[in-house]
Amino acid sequence: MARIGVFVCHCGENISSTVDCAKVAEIASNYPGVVYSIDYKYMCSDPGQNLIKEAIQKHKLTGVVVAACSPRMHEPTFRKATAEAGLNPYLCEMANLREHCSWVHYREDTTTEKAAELVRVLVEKVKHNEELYPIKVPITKTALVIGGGIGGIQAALDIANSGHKVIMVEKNPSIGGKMAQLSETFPTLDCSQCILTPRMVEVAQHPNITLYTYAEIESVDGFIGNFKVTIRQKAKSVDHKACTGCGLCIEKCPIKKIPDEFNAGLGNRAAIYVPFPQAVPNKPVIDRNNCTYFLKGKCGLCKKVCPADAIHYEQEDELIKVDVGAIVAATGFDIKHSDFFPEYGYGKYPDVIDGLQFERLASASGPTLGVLKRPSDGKEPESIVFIACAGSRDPAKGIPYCSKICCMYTAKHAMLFKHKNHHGKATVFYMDIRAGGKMYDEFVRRAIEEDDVNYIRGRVSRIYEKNGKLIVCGVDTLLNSRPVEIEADMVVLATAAIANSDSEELAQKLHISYDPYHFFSEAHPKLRPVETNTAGIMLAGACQAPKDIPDTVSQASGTAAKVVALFSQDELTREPLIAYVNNNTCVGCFLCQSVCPYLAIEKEEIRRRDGTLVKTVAKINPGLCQGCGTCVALCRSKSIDIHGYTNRQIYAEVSALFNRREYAGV
Amino acid sequence: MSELINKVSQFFSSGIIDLFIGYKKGRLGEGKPAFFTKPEQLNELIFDENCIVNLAVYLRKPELKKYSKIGVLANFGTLRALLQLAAENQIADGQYLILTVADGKVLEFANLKAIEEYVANNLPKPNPERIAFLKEIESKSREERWEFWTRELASCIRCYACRAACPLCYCEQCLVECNQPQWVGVPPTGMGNLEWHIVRAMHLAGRCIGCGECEAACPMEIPIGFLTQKLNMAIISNFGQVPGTKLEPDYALSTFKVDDKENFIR
Amino acid sequence: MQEFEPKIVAFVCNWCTYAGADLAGTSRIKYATNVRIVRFPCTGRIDYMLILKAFQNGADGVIVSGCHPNDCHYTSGNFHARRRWIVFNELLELLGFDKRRLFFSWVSAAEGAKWANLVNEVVTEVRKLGPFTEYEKLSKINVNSIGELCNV
Amino acid sequence: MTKIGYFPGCSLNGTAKEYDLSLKAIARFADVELVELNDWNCCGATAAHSLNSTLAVALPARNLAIAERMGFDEILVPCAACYSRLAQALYEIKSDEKYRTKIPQLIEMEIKGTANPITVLDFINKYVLDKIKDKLTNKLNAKFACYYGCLLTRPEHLSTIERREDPLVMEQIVKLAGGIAIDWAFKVECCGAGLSVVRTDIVGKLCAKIVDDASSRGADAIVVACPMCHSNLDMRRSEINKNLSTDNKIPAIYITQLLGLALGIEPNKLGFDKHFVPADNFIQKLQKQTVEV
Amino acid sequence: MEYKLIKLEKIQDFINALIASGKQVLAPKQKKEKVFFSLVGSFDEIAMDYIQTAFSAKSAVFPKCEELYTFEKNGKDTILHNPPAPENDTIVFGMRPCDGAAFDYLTTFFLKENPDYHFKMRYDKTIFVGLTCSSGDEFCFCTSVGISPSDTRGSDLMLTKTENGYYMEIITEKGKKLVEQFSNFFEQTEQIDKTKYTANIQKRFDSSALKEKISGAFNWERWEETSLPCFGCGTCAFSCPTCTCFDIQDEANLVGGARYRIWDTCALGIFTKHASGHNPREKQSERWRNRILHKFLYTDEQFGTLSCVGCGRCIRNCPAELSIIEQVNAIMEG
Repeated sequence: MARIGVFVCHCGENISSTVDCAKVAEIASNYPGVVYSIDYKYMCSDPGQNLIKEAIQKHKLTGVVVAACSPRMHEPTFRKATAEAGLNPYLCEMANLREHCSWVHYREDTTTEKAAELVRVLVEKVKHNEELYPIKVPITKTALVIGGGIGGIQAALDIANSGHKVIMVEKNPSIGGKMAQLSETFPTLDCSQCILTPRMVEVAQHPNITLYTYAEIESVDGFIGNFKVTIRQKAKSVDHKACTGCGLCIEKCPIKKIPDEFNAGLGNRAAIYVPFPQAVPNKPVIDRNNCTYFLKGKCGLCKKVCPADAIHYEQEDELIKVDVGAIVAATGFDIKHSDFFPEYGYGKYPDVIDGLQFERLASASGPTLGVLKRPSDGKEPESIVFIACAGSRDPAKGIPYCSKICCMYTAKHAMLFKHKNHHGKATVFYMDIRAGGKMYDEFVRRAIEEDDVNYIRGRVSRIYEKNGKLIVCGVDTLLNSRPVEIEADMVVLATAAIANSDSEELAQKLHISYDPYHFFSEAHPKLRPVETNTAGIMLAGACQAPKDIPDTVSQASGTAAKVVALFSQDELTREPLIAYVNNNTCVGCFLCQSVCPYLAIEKEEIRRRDGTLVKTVAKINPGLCQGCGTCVALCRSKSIDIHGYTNRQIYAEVSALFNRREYAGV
Repeated sequence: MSELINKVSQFFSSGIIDLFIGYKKGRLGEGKPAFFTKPEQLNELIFDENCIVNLAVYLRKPELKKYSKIGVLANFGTLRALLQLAAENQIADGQYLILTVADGKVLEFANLKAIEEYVANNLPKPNPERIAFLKEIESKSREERWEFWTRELASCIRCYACRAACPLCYCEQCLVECNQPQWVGVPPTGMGNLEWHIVRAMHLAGRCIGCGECEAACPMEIPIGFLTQKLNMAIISNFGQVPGTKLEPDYALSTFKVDDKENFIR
Repeated sequence: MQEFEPKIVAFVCNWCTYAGADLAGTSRIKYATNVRIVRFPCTGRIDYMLILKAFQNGADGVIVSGCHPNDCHYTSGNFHARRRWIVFNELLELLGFDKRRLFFSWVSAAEGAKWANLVNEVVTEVRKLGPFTEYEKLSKINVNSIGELCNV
Repeated sequence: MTKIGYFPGCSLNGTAKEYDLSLKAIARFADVELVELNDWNCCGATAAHSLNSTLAVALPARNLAIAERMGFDEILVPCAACYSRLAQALYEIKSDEKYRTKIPQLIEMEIKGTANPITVLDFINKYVLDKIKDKLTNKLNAKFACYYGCLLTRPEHLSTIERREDPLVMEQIVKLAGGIAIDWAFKVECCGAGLSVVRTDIVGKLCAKIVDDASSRGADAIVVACPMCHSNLDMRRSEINKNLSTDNKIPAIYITQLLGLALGIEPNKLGFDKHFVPADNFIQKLQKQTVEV
Repeated sequence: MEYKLIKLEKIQDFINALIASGKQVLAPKQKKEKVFFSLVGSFDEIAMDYIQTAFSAKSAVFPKCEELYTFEKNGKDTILHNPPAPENDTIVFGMRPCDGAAFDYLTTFFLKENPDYHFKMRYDKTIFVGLTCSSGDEFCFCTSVGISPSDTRGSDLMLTKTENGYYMEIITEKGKKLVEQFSNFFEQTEQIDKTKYTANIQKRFDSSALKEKISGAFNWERWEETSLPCFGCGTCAFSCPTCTCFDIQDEANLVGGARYRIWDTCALGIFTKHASGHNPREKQSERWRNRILHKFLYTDEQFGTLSCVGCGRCIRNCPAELSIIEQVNAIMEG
């Protein structure tokens, strides 16, 4: 038989000002199952909580109903007090007499009646409460970092330095990401290779970090603390253990004319190549789509010349299964390339290039060794026009957002051009300059005042070629919108920063959500920017939204802190208010599976001892289920229920309401 | 009919099947369900538009477990039921040998995919009298509709023939047999009957394939088929998901669109 | 005769409407006392049979409310609930159930005022409709009745 | 014989008669009958939409209503200005409740929005090209500068052309007719349009750039698909030449005339005699060249 | 045994008079293709030309949902209320002889050993006016179970339609009292040979030969095969005039409630399901066997009479069209 204690709080006089608490306690004492019912001025105070604890022990209570403020406020407090008295905390429920009753009604009998009825609802519910114990989920203290750009590197190093194992997976033959392709970085103009390469080497040599380059994520299963990840190590056709990195094979390779992705298509590379001199690992990879051995079965020169016999054509893709506790997505971003701007002649006129191509032209390790040369005729340009917001902030083109980094790198590009060609003519067409970072605006002012870059506020309507010159037609809105036509030798478009083309596919593998532009969605834009809605998967860098290097690094360290916090306990304890399945009545129709936003419903086979299959039923993964209950209301045979809000509890609550006398057929 | 009979007896003789579920002569010219285990019984096998009992309802019976391979003579309702059962993980591909007769020719379906295509391009128009009757009910005022349905449902005796005749009501323990909590009142009072028929309609919403067997089986001649038919017409027009036409689960109540239209939420 | 005081049950989701009601409390917005709130983790957890059970137990009006679309703490609970309500609404429409007594709404955690107005609106509308005898009468139909066809 | 609604608009019976002649000629080849909307009215053009927004919708809406009553679900509107007016009216009626109620009262006709205006380029691509593909016997290997002007490619929600900033629709048609479409910089630049009457000096300046760029890149003729563009480039040529050092003789011809020539129809049947800037040396060049091959 | 005659056109006034006198008349009423017993307000609601009603009139004495008593909470204690006894009589008009035999069985079942208070309360207030069968169909087999289309067992009055009126036999005291109350509708007549007006139903099987066969039928190996088409609903049991199984259910809330007796059937799985989940009659074939043996063996052993009256309703109403006749014949063949 239930032995329930009711504790009515005055909350100073927040409740007692409009509700007769003594009367409520007295009415409650007559409810069937209630053995102890009192009212007290401050239930949540220490003496108040002691009252509850003593009552539990003295009257051997099996259920506690505290009629006070909102459970969203003090449910944890009273549940902790109940636990300390030796009663399972989940046998304590709260009736909301303050926010839902005393504060919102006047002092009348109906208010006290309502309070009494709210208490009876919870008394009936508590009779069906079960003892629940927090769920313990083990954690594998290894982190997976997807993406080897500066974001991935920073996160990996922070986690590894805190003593945990890290597995880094990079799609390209070398880590370094977009930052490696930059010449110099704003606002300090220090060379990106110099500040990045040491970090890349640190990653390669760090004892806690296992690095897989030229590898992609094949599949991700499991849940927070227990992810099962399959990595596809694409065949490099080169045994990196044997290879010494001498580069003989690269020299001898007859195929020289493959447009080099690292140099954004401006330089060429061989079929067997190392992306850039400071690559980590600094060992070549064979591009099987362009190597004649793989296309026509002939050549094989690299194998002949290799002193370490490290070339193995028969190498196959390899699937590596790893167990990790947390996943950091740091897959970076891309910039818009396609003929997105027919009016600018991008893709039609070779001298109209994008920001990354300019970086390569300006970079010492670039195809022109740092000398700016026009891709069309190789001449050094005297006049360059830089166009900001080429694609960003343009709803008609489908990219309404601001890519955040172009104002700064456009100013940097103009500066680099002026440093390399003092009497060169640099013009920048802009809408608004967004230089909000530390020392950012000063950087742009320097470009304008010291390097006299001509900033014209207006958009370029079109570019056309006329006797070898590019005529840039724009407008200067600050000189009452006078049309402006500039003859330029080269035009650099600061095209929009967009998500990687395969980001949607990766998001689906990771079961994380992404926004309409395929950037990954954070859990909460302001309060949980580094986590996603899928527990255990975090974001770092531009894969979440366009971002410059300082923001990427600070976000990466934030993400690393979250991972280390997760790994600080051996087990993950979670509120036990999750769903559970009754195997007897579940008929395995699995219509519930697609309802669960957390993919927490799995298939479980029930077999007899001799192995014959009895039936397949639904199974709730305690790690993933967040307790929303949508599957519970959907299940036709009521085979799924949810602790804390079981069918019997809610049914009892609804049945305890009103109870018209005439219903009883009298 | 003879082409069907000797095709089935071939299956028997070559040991492909050891039980064939079909129809034989019943009362008033209707076909009634019949189970054939030996070729010589097959001369009673018939199949015409009066054979309306949905044979998919028998696939869940434990007595069928001892037969290794079962052949089923499927009318259009049975085909759609098989698709919906497959979508709900109840039957596997190739578990049964499925035949139908389309304009005189015997069709054997290699797999469920073949059934999916056959169903896709043979979807029948809803029968006009039922649509007219539904229109007539909907034209009544609210009070009249309430009075019509509470009177009709009150004569329900809770024999659960509608549940037993429906191939998609395969739960081992039906909700009405759950008494902790007692969701649906067991006594056939006006209230209990209404709750039972609301639950049955909601459980078939987005699943019912419209074979009409529940209404045919009801001994009290209550037009319960219209409850599920109305819901599924609404689901098809609102969400475009047609039950019993796809192998992949496409259940209206466990999927959603961000821009689902409604006009009653404040 | 003392005015009819309708009995209203409110099924609300814990993260939005329950918190909205809390906000109405903290902002001391007064509203009618007729409503009794039942807490659910999410609108997805609200079962249509509980709405029937509430009416059967004597409620004259039922409010079902939760997070606005896209606000759901569990990302899609309210979308599934909305779709269920659309189908359930169609069924009640066909049966001629008195849907004027069933109110669906979205109330976020910041809309304390909206919650108070909703409750007041519902109470006035249901007071006009009077007690819900039409539904409650059902539980006596067929009891001790002889003959198969319902003769009431 | 497919039938399609035809809205000539004021210019095709007047200043752009050659456009009407050549359009009907190629329509006959593709056995499409252009049924003129009976009792059609002026589309309102710039005058209406700069003065009164309701009038700007009511005038073209009446034409749409007539087309609906005649049972057409597509209306060929060769003039780009008329097309933009009719398309905008349809767009307003479909999206704005206010117009859906007010307009039927104004024009005293019921309008459901089922009749869709189509441009001449859509018409050629949809109804004509497949029929005449193998009849383009008369290869015109000359250089052409395809000029679209403004209203064919603007505004965004009405234009049916892809890559609106650098369109290639006419270029494909020219290629089919055996011509070479040059790449030039003034495809979608404005020719001054309505200013042709009140500010011919501006038209002169704008068109000068267009005409100069086309001829400097070696084009034999500028191809247009809008009577307004044609009248500015052709009729205002004396004004244009005031802004150029030398007199520019490059003719402006319609896409329909170009196709007519490729089909072997004699030039005067295509209205070439009506041009201000004579196109006969261009035509002789074509004929001489066809004789040789 | 007395005999009366009531003119064809007089029957209408007799029924209307009965109704006017406040008596509840339960008579066959047409709904779509079937005929059901239902309270009628006037004679013209009654369907006269039917072979058999879809459901028997057993609900007159054993309703599908009967209130045993109601209870009410008052503070700590509970008050019980007995249901009000029906004030006026119920006349079951147009009942076939096989139903009459069924009521005879019901009285033995409910009243023989320890009389059922509620059944008795209703039975004493009910007068059964039978109507002999002028025609039967392929599903009637009353003659095979020892009943005839003109059997008067279980009826208070028995009408037989003849060319000049309804020939009525007065069988019981209750019938006699009723006739005296409305004597002006009747005329004196003498006994006639009813068989001339009643149908002859050919025998489907020999019930005595069935007796020995059925006793060993429990382990008969063909139960599964013959019961395969049954998909387990309660239609046959609920429409059977002699099925008497019932379930007790409470409907209550914190204030009070009522205890109901409702129809139940062994055809449904939950009928024998144990709380542990075990079900002694797991398969539908076992439930079907139980129903057949109950009708032809168990009641015979317990009461000495078969509890099947051959009305054929279970065959007519069965959605899967199983036939109890075919089943019995199959058992006879072995």
